[in-house]
Amino acid sequence: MSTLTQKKGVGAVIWDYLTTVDHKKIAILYLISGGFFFLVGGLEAMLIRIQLAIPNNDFVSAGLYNGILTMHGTTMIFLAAMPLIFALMNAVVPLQIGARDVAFPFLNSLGFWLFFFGGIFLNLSWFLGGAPDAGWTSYASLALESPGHGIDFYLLGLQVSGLGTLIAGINFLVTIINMRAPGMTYMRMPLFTWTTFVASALILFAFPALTVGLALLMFDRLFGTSFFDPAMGGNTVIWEHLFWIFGHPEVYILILPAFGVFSEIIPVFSRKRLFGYSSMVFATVLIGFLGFMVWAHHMFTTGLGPIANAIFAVATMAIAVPTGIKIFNWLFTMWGGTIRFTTPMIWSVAFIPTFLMGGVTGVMLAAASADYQYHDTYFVVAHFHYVIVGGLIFALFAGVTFWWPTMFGKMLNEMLGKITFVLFFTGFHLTFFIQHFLGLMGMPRRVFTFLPGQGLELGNVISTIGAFFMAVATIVFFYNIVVTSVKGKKVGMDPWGDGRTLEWAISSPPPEYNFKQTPLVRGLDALWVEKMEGKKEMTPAEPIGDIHMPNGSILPFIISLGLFVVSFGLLYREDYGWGLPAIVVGFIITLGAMFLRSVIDDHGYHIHKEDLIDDNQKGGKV
Amino acid sequence: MATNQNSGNPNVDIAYRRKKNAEDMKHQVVTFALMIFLTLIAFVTVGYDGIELWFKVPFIILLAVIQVIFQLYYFMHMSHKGHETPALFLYSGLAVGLITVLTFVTIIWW
Amino acid sequence: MQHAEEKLTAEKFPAAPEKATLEGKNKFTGFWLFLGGETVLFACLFATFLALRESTAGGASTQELFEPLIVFVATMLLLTSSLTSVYAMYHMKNFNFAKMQLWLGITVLLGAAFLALEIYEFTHYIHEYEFTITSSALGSAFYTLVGTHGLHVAFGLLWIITLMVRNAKRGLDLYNAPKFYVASLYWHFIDVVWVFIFTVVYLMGMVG
Amino acid sequence: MKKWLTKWRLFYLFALMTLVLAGCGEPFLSTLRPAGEVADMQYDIIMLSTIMMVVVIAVVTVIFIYVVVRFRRRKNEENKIPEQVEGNHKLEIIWTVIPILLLLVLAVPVVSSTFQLADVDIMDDENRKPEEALVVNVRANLYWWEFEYPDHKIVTSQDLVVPTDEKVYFNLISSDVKHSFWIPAIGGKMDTNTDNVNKLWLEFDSERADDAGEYFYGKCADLCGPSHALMDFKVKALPREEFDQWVGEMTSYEQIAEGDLAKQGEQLFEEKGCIGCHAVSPLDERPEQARTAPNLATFGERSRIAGIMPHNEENIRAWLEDPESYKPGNKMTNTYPELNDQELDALTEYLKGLKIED
Ligand code: HEA
Ligand code: HEA
Ligand code: HEC
Ligand code: CUA
Ligand SMILES: [Cu+2]
Repeated sequence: MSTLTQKKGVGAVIWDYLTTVDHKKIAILYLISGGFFFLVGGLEAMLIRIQLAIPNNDFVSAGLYNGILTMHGTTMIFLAAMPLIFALMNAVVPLQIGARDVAFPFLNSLGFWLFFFGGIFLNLSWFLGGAPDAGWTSYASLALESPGHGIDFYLLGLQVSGLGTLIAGINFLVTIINMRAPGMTYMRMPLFTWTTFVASALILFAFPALTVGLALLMFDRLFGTSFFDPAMGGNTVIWEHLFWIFGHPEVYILILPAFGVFSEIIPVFSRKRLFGYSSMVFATVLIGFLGFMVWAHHMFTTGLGPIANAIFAVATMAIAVPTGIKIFNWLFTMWGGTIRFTTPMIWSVAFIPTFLMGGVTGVMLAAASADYQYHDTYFVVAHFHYVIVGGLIFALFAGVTFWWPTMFGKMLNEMLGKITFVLFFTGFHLTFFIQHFLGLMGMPRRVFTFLPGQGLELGNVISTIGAFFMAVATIVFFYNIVVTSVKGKKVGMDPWGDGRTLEWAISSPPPEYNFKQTPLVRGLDALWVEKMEGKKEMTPAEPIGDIHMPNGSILPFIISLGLFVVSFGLLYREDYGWGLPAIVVGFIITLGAMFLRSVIDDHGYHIHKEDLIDDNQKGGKV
Repeated sequence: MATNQNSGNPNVDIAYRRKKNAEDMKHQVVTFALMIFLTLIAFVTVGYDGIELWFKVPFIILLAVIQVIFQLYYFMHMSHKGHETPALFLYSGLAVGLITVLTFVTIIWW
Repeated sequence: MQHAEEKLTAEKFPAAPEKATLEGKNKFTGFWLFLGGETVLFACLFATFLALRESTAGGASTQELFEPLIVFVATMLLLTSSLTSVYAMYHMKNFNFAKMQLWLGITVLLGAAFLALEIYEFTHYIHEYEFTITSSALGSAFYTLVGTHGLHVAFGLLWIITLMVRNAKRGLDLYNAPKFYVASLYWHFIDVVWVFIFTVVYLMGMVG
Repeated sequence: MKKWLTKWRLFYLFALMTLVLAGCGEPFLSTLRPAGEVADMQYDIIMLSTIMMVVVIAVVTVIFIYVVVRFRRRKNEENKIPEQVEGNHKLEIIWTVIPILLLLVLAVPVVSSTFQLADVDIMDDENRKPEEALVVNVRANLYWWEFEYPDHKIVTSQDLVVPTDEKVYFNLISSDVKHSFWIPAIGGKMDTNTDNVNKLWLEFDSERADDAGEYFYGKCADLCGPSHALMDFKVKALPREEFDQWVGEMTSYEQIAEGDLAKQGEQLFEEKGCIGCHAVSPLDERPEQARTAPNLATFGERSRIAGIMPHNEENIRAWLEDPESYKPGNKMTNTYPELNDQELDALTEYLKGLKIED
């Protein structure tokens, strides 16, 4: 096996990706599917904005609107944002810690396929009788009332993909705990690795709550239990708690890696080490920790009582402090630096004021008594798009551009990148700034239309215009990808010139074993340390030797496929005769594949020393 | 690696380790006896009418907590070296779990 | 780090076989983290049960249902199985494969007995009290919590049996030692959960 | 680089201008035009926090602009390696402590108002006098609102009538799925749960009620199904005497259909089964579960039909003919036999006449 990609047939390439356990290829899989779902979610957003452009519009019907709105939120959060984050994590984290691989390559692949099948299952609802329509929060009373199978698609799809997410989280945690290169202490880890670590820990503790919530609601809908049926003693507030115990940490799962991305990009293009590294780490951990204490701020109007509301309000406000620390640290990283405005850097710079605005409206929302006014209005919609789009989506644009060479060995076009930025940034503020006022002026969220004469016309049409800018920007971005793939020039090691961390110490893209010799880390920003001593490369920590590699496997795909089949069976159990057999068959497929996995020994294979040296001469390293 | 406790002389090592393992095992049997004992107390507490309710519930929960600590530290070897990370994550999980339980018994009252 | 496939002798067998290879170490760490997640999962189920424990919807209440004897026997079975699996690990550390298999076998038997008892218990409630998963919110919460635990037991049994059968001929090495170790961790965790189930669900349910 | 900065500033200018153009929203709907004690309290916190946030944004923006302009890489700096600063404890302490202080300033009024807004003890007081503390039971239904005045044993729907300049107390519950009760100009919302009764108080200011026009707009603020967007209600805030008068008229309500057409409509109302769901008297004594449709006793004087359609003959007919096309998913569609033109006329005529005053 050589690292140089030989020309292969399409079938062979597909098979390669179906069976791959290489974190770099899995990153690409995540990127492609996440990117696809981003387009789908974006398309849904456009439909939302078109429908709301003018009062009393009948572009889409009321029921359909609720489906679009639900799928927009669900798709964006679970199927676009998280996988895109995972794409970056997979592509970068093992490299940043100087590892040859992740801890569980097999599980890594399993995590991806579970997410993938879950996402496909969820989206099939569009073609099989209607999408879920109770909002991405799927509050229990409405979800139980909702006819058809939409909600069941939501429940089963998220259950399957959530399992994948959990597995991915554990995998990153163990990778970071056990696989760091010699010298890479915790306090020398790059910030993106740190935020991956904390975000993965949040996944580990938050997703089980979602799992339980989804399971209970599924039992209620499909098997007649009564967790959420007040007539039988059930209680819908249980769902609200379970959902938000998951849901609030979830938003930090989204934003922390984004913080990590910016913490990588800003130092590189300021040519300065991250200001206040240890306080950044501390703030990250603290945000993660506080993230579990504040979920009830989504339930201020549920009627939990003033004591609970006051406690959760104050706890929520506390998160402003560590986040503020981060903001100032970024600013002071640039202070005294020499800033080069490449596309990733422009996104990062623009992120600071944008996210700040979203963050401070978060603190306003945390003021419980005032939240009675904001809650479930467009003010909230404005808040979370400012933090999610202005934080995470900016980070994804920045990170994908920044690490494109790491993933594909080419650079995206800078000019097109800047055009994307200007359009998106303009459109973004146009769309969402005005929504703060729409909310305050009395516009509830999740409305499929609004009536004329309530002073809401102007704001909505402005908002819609802005969305079109974002759509054009997105199209330019994808055009950029196509152009780059076709025409882009191959680049070598450290294409941005000022790389500081280990992913820039190897060729772009790296060979399949990443590091021929595990590097010796001698400080924070390991590559920078070497560069400052006039070296071009890392000092190796070991002599060249055989490299152990895991075998590819189709089993993750099959395990996930089995659960996909089970989901259909559960969904149609009462409608069709094949429902029950499908459940059984699906489980047999899944358990059978798991059984095979556990009885067939898999010791992997070795790449021999000689082949490595060979690679070197062929130019595997630049 | 901290996990490798071999001294280099296999025969010394094995004798030493056997002894140590046997000692561990002895602890574990004692632990087990204590756990059975605690369980018995818990059942008796509940069955015995002379004890006030306000006392029973916290008391049996306390017994359960002690038992679980035994399980974790002896049966699952959390007392051994190299369990810092497992302990950290287990306790974090427990903390999240406890907050959850706490809210569910306080602010869902209707 | 040692090679996983290597044939070993008692002398060469390391002190902590579960962590002697990188794969083993990863399994070990990963599994503990997984247990951290499982803790939250069960905590959520416990919390739900606690919130709904009096929601009988006119049906049977916990006081009427629970019988101390069944719970007591079940508890003893599971606690003992925890000890036997410790014995198995003891023998694993001493590189005594046959004894390890023996104790694992006993663990499996005890676990199976527990499971059988639980199934009996459930059918008993269903037939005697018409207390089912759909009969009230309490029923839903009870069967979901205890049933999830039961599923864990069942899965644990399958897992241990698979390991025993698969490795029967091969004996111990550093490839399968972590697997055995992790399976026994899982088994203990099931026991930990049960300690809370018998306390919070059954005992507290009996006192009301 | 500079270009986008100016662009960025332009935005805010633009956004601010649109804001001024739009004012702060309509006085009958906007939280920025508060018209009662609760809304005032919340408005104050909104303003306090907004000012605070604007200050935070301003400070950060100043630093931001300085940094980005001052430290951009210039032509001759291609090889410049800046000093690698590790951090600065003094600075770090400053930007930890100042936010904490700011948040404390915000937290105090928030906590105190949260408790104030939750003070509904009087509702459970045995000696509560309805003249001093009116209680209204609000029941939210897919997609309509019912308002019951337990002290006066009267029920009305869609239009909430309340006295001004005093605290009014609300019991909130839902009969199907979760909704949320919100009168933006009067005060923040509270969910109507399916499991329990939530309690809330509001106060309606007489002067500002006059400015706002006849009605305040109320909204359902929790996704509840296809017609969630259309689950509006109206609030009429009357001076106490007028309110008492209204109550008097409601309690002595008696409706006689006038004219042949209306009489025929009244008959149809029974024959077609409308009466099975809709009461036409405010003194509806049926239990909640039986009250599956809006009480129509005062239908003739409502401002809207079904909460949304302008109240005129044409629209009444249209609603009766095909409610589904106006409120998708509503619970009236297909529950009664089809009506011909003549029947529609009769029913419309009858419904128009349902009023408390002539
Ligand atoms: C990436 C996602 C993300 C992030 C990072 C945040 C960050 C925050 N969010 Fe947000 N939030 C969401 C995503 C996110 N949120 C979503 C999706 C919803 C809606 C869900 C739904 O209902 O569908 C929501 C809803 C939501 C609500 C509920 C509103 C309601 O429904 O009524 C609240 C209430 O407290 C809240 C608060 C906060 C706070 C305090 C922060 C803080 O973390 C922000 C901290 C940052 C700063 C404050 C800026 C930097 C700080 C300084 C420069 C220091 C100085 C500042 C001060 C002293 C103020 N959010
Ligand atoms: C990661 C999260 C994320 C992201 C990125 C976005 C991005 C966007 N969101 Fe969304 N949004 C949510 C998460 C997100 N949103 C959530 C959680 C909700 C709440 C749901 C609920 O209430 O349950 C919500 C709700 C929500 C609403 C409120 C709906 C309502 O309450 O009724 C609105 C309205 O304006 C909106 C708009 C937008 C817009 C214009 C974008 C834009 O930024 C999108 C930009 C992208 C594009 C424009 C892509 C365009 C692509 C193409 C044009 C190509 C398409 C072609 C093919 C597919 C072939 N979103
Ligand atoms: C199943 C019970 C049901 C029956 C039968 C029924 N309705 Fe309705 N009606 C409703 C409901 C529910 C609404 C509220 C719809 C909404 O706003 O979502 C309503 C609304 C109305 C309204 C508007 C009420 C308002 O306050 O603005 C009128 C008028 C009306 N119905 C008239 C009639 C007439 C006339 C008939 C008989 C021909 C009839 N209804 C039969 C359930 C019913
Ligand atoms: Cu009722 Cu929305
Ligand atoms: Cu939150």
